[in-house]
Amino acid sequence: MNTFYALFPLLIIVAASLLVMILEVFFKREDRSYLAYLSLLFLIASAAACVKFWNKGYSYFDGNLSLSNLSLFFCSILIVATFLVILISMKYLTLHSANYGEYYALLLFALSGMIIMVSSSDLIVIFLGLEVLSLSSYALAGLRREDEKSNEAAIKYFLLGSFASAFLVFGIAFLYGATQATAIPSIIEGLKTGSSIGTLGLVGLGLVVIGFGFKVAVVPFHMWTPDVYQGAPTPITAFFSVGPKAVGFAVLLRIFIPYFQDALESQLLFGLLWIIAAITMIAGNLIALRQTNVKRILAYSSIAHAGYLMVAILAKDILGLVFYLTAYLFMNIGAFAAVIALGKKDHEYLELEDYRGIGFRYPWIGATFAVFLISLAGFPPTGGFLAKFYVFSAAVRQGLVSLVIIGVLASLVSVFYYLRIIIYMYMREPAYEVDINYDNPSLFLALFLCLYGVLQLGIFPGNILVLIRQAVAALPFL
Amino acid sequence: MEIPILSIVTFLPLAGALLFIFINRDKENLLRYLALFISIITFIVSLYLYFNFNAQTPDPQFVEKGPWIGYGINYHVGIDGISLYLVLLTTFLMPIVILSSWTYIQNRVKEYLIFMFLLQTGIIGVFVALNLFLFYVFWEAMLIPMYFLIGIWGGKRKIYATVKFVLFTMLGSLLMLVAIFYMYNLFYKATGTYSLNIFDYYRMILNPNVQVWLFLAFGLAFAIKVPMFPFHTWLPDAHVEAPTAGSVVLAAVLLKMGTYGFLRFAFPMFPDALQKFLPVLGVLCIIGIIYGGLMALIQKDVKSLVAYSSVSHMGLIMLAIFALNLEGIEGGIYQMLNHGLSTGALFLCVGILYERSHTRLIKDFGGVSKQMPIFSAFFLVCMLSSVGLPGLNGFVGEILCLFGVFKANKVLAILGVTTVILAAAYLLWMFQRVMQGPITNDKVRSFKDLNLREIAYLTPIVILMFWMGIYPQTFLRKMDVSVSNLVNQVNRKEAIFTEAKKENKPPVNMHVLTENEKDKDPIAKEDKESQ
Amino acid sequence: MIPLSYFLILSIILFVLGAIAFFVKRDLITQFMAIEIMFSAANLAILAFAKAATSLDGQIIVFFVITVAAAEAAVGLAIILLIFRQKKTIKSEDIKLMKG
Amino acid sequence: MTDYFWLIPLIPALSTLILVLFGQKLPKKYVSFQACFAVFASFAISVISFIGLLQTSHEHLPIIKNLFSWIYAGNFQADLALQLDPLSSIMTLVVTGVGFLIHVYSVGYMADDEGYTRYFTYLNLFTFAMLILVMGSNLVVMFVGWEGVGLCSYLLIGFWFDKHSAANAGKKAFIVNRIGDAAFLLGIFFIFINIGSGEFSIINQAIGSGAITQSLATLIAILLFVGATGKSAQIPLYIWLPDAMEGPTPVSALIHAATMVTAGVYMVARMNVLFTFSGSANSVVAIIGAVTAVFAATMALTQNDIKRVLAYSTISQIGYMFIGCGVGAYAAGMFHLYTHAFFKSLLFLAAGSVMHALSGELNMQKMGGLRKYLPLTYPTFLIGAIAIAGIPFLSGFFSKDAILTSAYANGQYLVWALGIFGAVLTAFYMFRLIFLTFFGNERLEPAAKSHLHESPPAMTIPLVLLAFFSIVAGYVGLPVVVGKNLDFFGRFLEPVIHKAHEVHLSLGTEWMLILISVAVAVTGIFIAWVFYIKNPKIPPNLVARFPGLYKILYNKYYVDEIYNTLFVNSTIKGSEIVYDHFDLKVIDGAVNGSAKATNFFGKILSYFQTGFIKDYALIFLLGAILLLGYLLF
Amino acid sequence: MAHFLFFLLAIICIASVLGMIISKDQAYNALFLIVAFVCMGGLFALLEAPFIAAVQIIIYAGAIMILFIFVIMMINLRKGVGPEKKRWTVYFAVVIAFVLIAELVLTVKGTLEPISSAAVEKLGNPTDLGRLLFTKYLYPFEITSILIIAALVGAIVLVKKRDKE
Repeated sequence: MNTFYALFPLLIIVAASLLVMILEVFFKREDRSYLAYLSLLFLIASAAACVKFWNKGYSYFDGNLSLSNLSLFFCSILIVATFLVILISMKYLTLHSANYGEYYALLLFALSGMIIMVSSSDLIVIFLGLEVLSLSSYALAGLRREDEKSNEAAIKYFLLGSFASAFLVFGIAFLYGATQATAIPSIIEGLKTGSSIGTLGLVGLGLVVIGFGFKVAVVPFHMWTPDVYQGAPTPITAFFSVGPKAVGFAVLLRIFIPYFQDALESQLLFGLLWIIAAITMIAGNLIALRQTNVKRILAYSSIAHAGYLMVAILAKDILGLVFYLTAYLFMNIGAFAAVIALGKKDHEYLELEDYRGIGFRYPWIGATFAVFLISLAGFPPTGGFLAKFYVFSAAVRQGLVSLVIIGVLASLVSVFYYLRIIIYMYMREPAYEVDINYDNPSLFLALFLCLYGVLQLGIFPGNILVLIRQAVAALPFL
Repeated sequence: MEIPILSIVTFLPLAGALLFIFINRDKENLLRYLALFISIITFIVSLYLYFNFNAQTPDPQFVEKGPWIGYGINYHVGIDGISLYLVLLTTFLMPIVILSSWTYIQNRVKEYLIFMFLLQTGIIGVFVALNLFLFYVFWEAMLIPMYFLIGIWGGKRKIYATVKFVLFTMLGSLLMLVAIFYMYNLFYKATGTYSLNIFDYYRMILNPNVQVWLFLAFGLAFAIKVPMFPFHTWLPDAHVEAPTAGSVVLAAVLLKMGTYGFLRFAFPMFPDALQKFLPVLGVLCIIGIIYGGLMALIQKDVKSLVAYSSVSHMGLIMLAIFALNLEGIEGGIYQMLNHGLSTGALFLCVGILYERSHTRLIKDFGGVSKQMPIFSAFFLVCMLSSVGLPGLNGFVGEILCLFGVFKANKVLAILGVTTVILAAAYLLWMFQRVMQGPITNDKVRSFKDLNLREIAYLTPIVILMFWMGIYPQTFLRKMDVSVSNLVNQVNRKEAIFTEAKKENKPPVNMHVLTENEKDKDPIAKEDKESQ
Repeated sequence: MIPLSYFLILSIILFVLGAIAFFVKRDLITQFMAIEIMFSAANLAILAFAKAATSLDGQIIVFFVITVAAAEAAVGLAIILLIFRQKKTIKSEDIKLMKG
Repeated sequence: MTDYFWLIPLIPALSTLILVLFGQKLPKKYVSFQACFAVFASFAISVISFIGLLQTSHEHLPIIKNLFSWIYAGNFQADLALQLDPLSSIMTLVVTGVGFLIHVYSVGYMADDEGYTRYFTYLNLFTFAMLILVMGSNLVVMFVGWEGVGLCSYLLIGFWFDKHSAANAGKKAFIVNRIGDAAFLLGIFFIFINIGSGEFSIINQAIGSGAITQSLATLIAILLFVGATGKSAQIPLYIWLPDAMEGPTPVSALIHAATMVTAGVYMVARMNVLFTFSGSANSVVAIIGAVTAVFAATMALTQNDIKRVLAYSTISQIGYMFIGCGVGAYAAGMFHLYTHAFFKSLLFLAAGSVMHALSGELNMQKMGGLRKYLPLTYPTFLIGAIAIAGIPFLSGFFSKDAILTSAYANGQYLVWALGIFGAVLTAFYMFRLIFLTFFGNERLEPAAKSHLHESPPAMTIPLVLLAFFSIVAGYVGLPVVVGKNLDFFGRFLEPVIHKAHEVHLSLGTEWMLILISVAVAVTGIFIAWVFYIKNPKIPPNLVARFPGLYKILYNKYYVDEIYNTLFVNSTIKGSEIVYDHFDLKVIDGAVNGSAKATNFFGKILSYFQTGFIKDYALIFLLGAILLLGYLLF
Repeated sequence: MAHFLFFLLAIICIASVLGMIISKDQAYNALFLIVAFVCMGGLFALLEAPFIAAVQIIIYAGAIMILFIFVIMMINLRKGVGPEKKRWTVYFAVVIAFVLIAELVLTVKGTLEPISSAAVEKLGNPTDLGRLLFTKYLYPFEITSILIIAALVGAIVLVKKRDKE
């Protein structure tokens, strides 16, 4: 197949973002939702392109672009995530006077960055993709320009993100020095066969962990998360909580799962990730207990979930990791969608107090939100439960019993704050009126899709699992 | 292909709940009647199980097995003599519970009924599941509706109570989940295939040290659910705050999930560890019996009194099943049903009082019998059933339980027999203070006696109490084979261990019988023959 | 010949100094500058390694990193400008609306 | 003729059922008719069965009717089976006979009560339970009746439940009984474990063939006897019976005098093989019985409440029955049970009649001189008193004498002496009662006096009948001194009561014993006469002289108070302390504490989340340092 | 000679970074930074990467820093903002600096000496570099275009003046 075609999933997205930017000029403000439809259309096209390459296993540019099933699956879920984010943004943007056409463009750029990252195994390409993602993200975080919180989110994200990037680059430098390579397989090979310089490679990997640890928000590199999540426009928060996390773990997966297979020095890094996973699960959940802002709660929850995902890495359980990410995508975007649904012109209801009695006043939103929270908490029969089931069972298989016990206890703590939102929604009498903008069909479509996803993944995940198994079968990663 | 009767029983309520979503919330009476109708239909369907149950075989019946997620996670349900009655108890109580909340629940009727149905599906699912994954799914899923039931329709401290209930229960079940993972993995390592089928797990013979941990994990989950002392403190809170129907279901069925769990999972899977822990467990049960009774004695709130009485009663049930003999376990199961009926009925009675007075404090009552003679009669019967008066159901269970315990350990039985005294003391005293004596509170004078609806839902319970007390054969005979099979299973596995210890074999990490070995092994052999 | 480890140590010192500068400086612009130093320090290390490996790849990497740094500068400065417009300050301590 | 004996308990049961279901809608007259008729029918069948039994040869005994398999689980197997043998036959006769009379009496006594239907329902239920108790062919069925009568006792004591004291007394009775029942249950378990069955016939056989050791037998027997002390109000569990007088008087007569409280005696007699085999258990029974007989009698001395006097008297008399059983003379014990049923229910009913006449007055000090107002009650009451006092030719004399003679014959001289002492006291307090009530000055309240009237025929006819039986009932078991084979009663029971060893006393000794007991009875009466007729100043003087003793006796040795502090209050107080300080603070505190601790850690961790970029960078750097340090070292 | 150059540049570089840390004025900071970047360019050249050195000076010291200075001028704070003076911050900074440097130095200690001798003269040939960029590194090179557009769009979105609606 022609190399050009191989670029299609990516190119379609990039083309879409360029087109959106150009067309923005020609559309009146109130017509800008057409840009969204256009983006959605292109996303579908891109997804279709991904499907086209399924089970083919192409690799181009010396492996810089690999269309393995795993990459394609990641691409697909990222496209789905973006799709959902666009759905939940459409009304939000007009309500919060941020209806810029560039929004969609940036979102699509971010997506393209992620696609670049997941479909490559070269650290340079990954780094570039990461920067495409990051730069778009910084801008997206600050998109509500009149909102000081949004500004602060942007600057915090930007400064700390760049700071972390510097560490990542330094790490890449060390890895390059140790193995003379930037392609992950070669690096791993070098580290495994011992032809590299031991400590250098090790510390290089450590620095890479810092870099990506920041992106996926693991403790102690998580500090930006709550603030940025809180400040950024809510659809963007939804996007942040899913997209960067997914790609971050996609990269960590490419690095560490083969590395852990039987590398000599792996024990040390294994222990490191073990600790990170443990404290991430603990700290994320503990701090979340104290929060009263729903977005912050979800932010800390996403930190905690990073911990669970880290367990999947340690368990060398790609299936579980991918499934977890898929389920997490639906439940988290769903939860944010519900938060967005409870908003009106220039105002969002974000404090727990606002949620009093919501469950009965807006039964559909309340019920779906409750389902997402229950799924996040890991109750069956939702996707969240099955995801945890896979990850933790795989971890036990790898003998990580104590880590799993920490994990389940931490998730016990998490139950408290997830249910707390439900308490406010259903079990407290409202203190004041909460009126919302109900005219938001695309959002409700997103809510429905997420609900469907969560339940489908929880009850009849068979088809998805087949796909994921196919994706995983194409190992090692190219 | 037969009719998937078990699935129908399990999911009919769920279908009802889904149906309810699409009914307008304002049509409250339609909702109520429909709910009643569905629950009665479910009960009738579940009766089919009883009448077609083959008491001659220990194998699970009405088995349905279908692929689900794969890798051992299958849809696999069936019932045997142990679970049969628990399913029936659930379906039996549901119409009653719905009737009992006919006027009690005035707002958010729709949601209430939906959660009730979800709860029912969850509970039945727990009892019929034969796949550990499926079991766990139902086990956890059922928490959610209960959470809402207490949290939305509960009393003043409902939120505290419901959060405590959920977190406490989850603490145990999550650790159990880890144990399930562990076994899942062990099985895979030993056989190369994935399975979560409990019958496969029954065949596993685990290293004793491993067993200890697994048993602790499973045991904790079940002990919290039961609840055994000292894990009982969630119960009074949950009971006091829950709406009547919630308390009824909680006491009648939910607590049984713990005891059922011990019987179905902890016993046959970890017999060796069980033996190790028996002394501790026995002591805990005894403490639970006496402690629960003493605490019940001094409660000021009727519901909390009944809740502590549950602690005491469940202690006896646990003690009985820990006796590990036919009498004890049959008695334990029988007593589970009894406790379900009598405590459930007591909660219904308290609910009736509450609906009239909006208080549950004992001191606010007194002399109610004068105003409500019919109610008094019902209350009396329910109380006596709980006390274990011969002729009523409680006696049969209690005497079998105590006998089983006695057979196993005389000291424990002698201590356990105090339940006979304590139960009488706290319940009669409560009855005296609430129902008898002069009327001190003017509110009581305005109490109306039971209406037809209330009589209608109490009557079946009372009839069943008498039936179970007078002719227990109806119920006992269908559990014989299953229970004796269970006892044998535990003992045989135990024997294998002692053998291994005697021969000084190196401790096997795990031993799963391959097809060839099955012929040599007594358990597998019998399994084959019985098929 | 200068031993390459000299370069490496220099790069490390610069990197750490950049990081420290990020930590101790109190205005957003200088903090951002500190990050740029860190990137450059990394570049220095890469080039040193590239020299050691006698490979051009390292230089290409550095090329990309510089591009990234430039792009970051654009966005970063835009954000700082935005902050200044909104809050009339670029003091790092004034960024404090969200915490806990 | 014995084919339908199993209907005996079922008829009252059926009647109960009908009354429960439809009672509220049926007319009063019908209710009483049905209730009485049911018991009468049972009585008729009892009589027929009794006659049939007389014609049945010993080998065919007991006649067992297995209704259905009841509780079957593993080794625990109990059928719902009834049996007819001489012992149960006598009991059915007593229960249904006396019961019938009391039913009839109640028609008059309870005529104006609003709980009329409920009353008869309970009464029928009681009859049913009692019949189950006596007819059960195994321990478990017996236990059913045992608890069933306890329930009825509870219900009937607390019949006027809106009175605090009544409700309290009912509860107390039930709980105290339950203590005994718990032991009884354990006894049953021991038997099941060691013998494998609860059927009386099998137990007897097994003990005969040496299935259990003697010490085990003692243990079992003692456990069963503890049950009996509860039901039959013996030391230490007698305390409920005096309070039980809160119930309607016919109930006291039927349940707390004639039938239920004697269930313990019946049970011991039923298990006589076991008790005899044990030996030491028998001694315990005898001693407890003797001590109770005297102890209760002393308490009766100072009471002013008619019914309480009678209650203590009942306790005391049951003590005699146990003496009989304890010394191996089960037949004598049963004989006393049988005669006691008549005269004690007579006394109660007569007392009820007095109360009825005085609109519920119970205090003897407020009576006096009632002789002339109650022409029928007085003589019948007197007959009862004479019978219980042990004056020859009335029933009480024969039975009590049989017991004391056996005690003496068995060498239990201490027991015998206590019995004799008790007899003095019995005679004294009974005639104190008579004298205070029917003789002397009228000390009536004016209001009571205006309504003074003799009771209606429904009440007096049973009185007369019972008086008749109180006189003649003893003649079925004449002592040896009168003639060799005149102890029909004892011989009738022979198939059930296996005599272990028979000691024959010389006729002279027998006569001497009889004379002694007659003498003490007369002495007792005489003292009472002196105290309350001849010189009424003596009692107050004595009280003044021995205030401490009087106080102790008057307050019943403070046993209730001691029990209350020792068991009841300390339990409640202790439980409250445990609840407040352990359940809430320690256990629940641990639960809530762990939640709080979790929250606290969350709080600490969230302090790091200052919101300042600088601090975030610091944490980041520290994290990096630690991470690299971990990798390097 | 090379040694001397290296140390000269290194010292200037470090000194200017330190100067940046200590100084208050942002304009000075920017100037310090330019000096540092220029020195770094020199060091790149020492590492036989002339093209990169040029790029470094042109883009970094030139373009990027101009951008910085523009912004500084736009903001034009009257009072500069010095480094954090709280004592614990300083201590922390010093300690962290030393520990981090120690750790990283420990990592690279002795790693490169063995291979450093085999230096090739023609390493930094821009032609080769260009060829490489458009063959082996074509894909990342193209990605940089996306990167730059994205950055562009982002920057514009954030600062473009818009008509309020």
